[in-house]
Amino acid sequence: MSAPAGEQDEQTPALARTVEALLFLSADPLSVPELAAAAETGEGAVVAALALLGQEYAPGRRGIVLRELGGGFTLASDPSTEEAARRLFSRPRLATLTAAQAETLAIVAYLQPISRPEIARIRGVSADSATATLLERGLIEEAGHSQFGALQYRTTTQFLKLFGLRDLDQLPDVARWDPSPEEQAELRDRLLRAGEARAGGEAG
Amino acid sequence: MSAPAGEQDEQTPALARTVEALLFLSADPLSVPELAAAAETGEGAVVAALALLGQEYAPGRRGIVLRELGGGFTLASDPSTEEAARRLFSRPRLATLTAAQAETLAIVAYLQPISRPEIARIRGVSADSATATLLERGLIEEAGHSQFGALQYRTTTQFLKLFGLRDLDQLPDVARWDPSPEEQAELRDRLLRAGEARAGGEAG
Amino acid sequence: MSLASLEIDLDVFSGPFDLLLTLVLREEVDLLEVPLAEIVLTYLDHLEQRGELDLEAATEFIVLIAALLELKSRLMLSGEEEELLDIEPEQAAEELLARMLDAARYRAAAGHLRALLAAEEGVRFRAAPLPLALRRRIVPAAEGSERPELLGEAIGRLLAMPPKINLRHIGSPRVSVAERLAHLRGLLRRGAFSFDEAVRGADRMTIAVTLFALLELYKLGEASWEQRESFGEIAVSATATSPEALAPPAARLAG
Repeated sequence: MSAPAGEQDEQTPALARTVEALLFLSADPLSVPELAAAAETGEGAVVAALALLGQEYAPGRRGIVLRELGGGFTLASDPSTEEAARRLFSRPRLATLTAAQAETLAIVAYLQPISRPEIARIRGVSADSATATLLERGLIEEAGHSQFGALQYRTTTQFLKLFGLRDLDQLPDVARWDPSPEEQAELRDRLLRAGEARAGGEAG
Repeated sequence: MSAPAGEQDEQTPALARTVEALLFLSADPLSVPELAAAAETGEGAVVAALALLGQEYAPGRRGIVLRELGGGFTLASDPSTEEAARRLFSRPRLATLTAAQAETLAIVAYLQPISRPEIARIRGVSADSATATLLERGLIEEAGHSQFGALQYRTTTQFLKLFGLRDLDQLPDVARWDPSPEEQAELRDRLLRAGEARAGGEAG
Repeated sequence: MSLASLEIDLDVFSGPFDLLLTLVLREEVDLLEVPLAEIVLTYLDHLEQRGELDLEAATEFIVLIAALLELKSRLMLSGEEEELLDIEPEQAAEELLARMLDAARYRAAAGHLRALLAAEEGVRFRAAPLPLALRRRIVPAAEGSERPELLGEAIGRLLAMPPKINLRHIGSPRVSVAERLAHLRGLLRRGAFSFDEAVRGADRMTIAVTLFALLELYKLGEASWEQRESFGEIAVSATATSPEALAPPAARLAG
């Protein structure tokens, strides 16, 4: 830094601070012209500010390093910290089903083909993220459109494998878990009614 | 590291560098236990590292500041760099809240978890569109169903982050804004008194 | 308050708004006979004439009119035996007061939140995705590792009806909007129907709640209706975007 020697709480010059903040906020590398335009200054001043930051964020000095990449500059975590970052962010995770995913999957399994709005009505809450995850994991797939134009879903072979089922006829009989087995109506109607009752609580 | 004199080449201790990198990478605030687990060290050492980083990233020193927010620590841009950031990213950080949104948010913040009908009851008008906007902006989220089946809401970490709060306890006691007992008494009287003065002939 | 200067001209009452309020609370004017919509219209005219919006007064008006609406709807909905019919003017005044205080309290808290937000002006956070090397790895679960019973259990949970809603402050309504919503949706699934059909044999309260549920369906875009002559039959039908194509509000919000 260009500050006089031995100054403890030396401040980074304003332009370098601005450039630092912009690099920090941006997910992508920023070019000198981009930085100059944002800071409303000349490119020469930006180059000087980058040189200053380059010293502060030189490899091995801090946990963050300044890199020149793809015609621009970017801040990145120092490779020496990668092990800790891996422990925090990328612990391998076994794909298990959350309660919301299990419910959505059960609805698709027993009522297929079924549309997303219907799933949402039965669950009483949005099923978008659960549906997306199940699609991604290959447990459900698209099955054409309903007569009303809504996209429908069905389970996949992958689903049968995960649950160790030969075919859909092997799905367990719901009667075992039915809270009111005396009800005669069809499963779909009963689920829709219960879902609407749950969501309807809001309107009360 | 302990380079003499020239703190120019001074290195940040390894743990502080690791913590710095983790804070840089994480989209959400990180708590001391999370940092300690990732760095495989004790919480005391992490607290010390955070104190060191707190000095380096003290407000006004650099373009980035260390903040304790949303139940953990996070890095944020210094407000002095906002103008340049707005030019670069060409959008304001968060559109301001309308009165209806702010009221709804206040009710959720103080009474969470709380259902939409309850919010509407307190506000005296429907809270539907305000709730939708707050959900969309990630300031509130769903928090299960009440015993009557109504969907409930609570505030998010994003709310704490954007409002500069460490945790919900930092919100002042709502009773602080109560009118004084005298004012309340006056209001109470007013509802009857005005009529008594004039009730005689005017009623049609 | 500037509301005092709001002159109301109704069949049952003519005079300033705050006097009407007082007379309603003292039960000298029957709230059931006060057309609240006309008061709102008068207020809107008043606003237009003034050409400016006094937020304080507007908020106060909204809180008061909302309180009146609730009182009125309670009177309309409660059965003859309801003790709410005997609500004392003092009680009603207390109720109005409590409501005004509650609203004022959170309005002030909202002001505080807005000040906090303003103080954070210019603070931004990094929102970059993790470097590719650090993205979470997901190990697929082994074949046959999930129990099929999990699915049956989930259906069992979804079949459970929520406990009946008890609105303690209205007493015990025998019918909820949720029930009538489900009832109407059931009829819609079969096709068009008349409102009379939907409430055949129902008591007054159920009819009122059913009408409320119908309004809700209309708001959600699931149903529309047609009435060719006043007091004539109301024909209800599903909209072109039928119920199956429509998600409940929650689904739309999360999108």
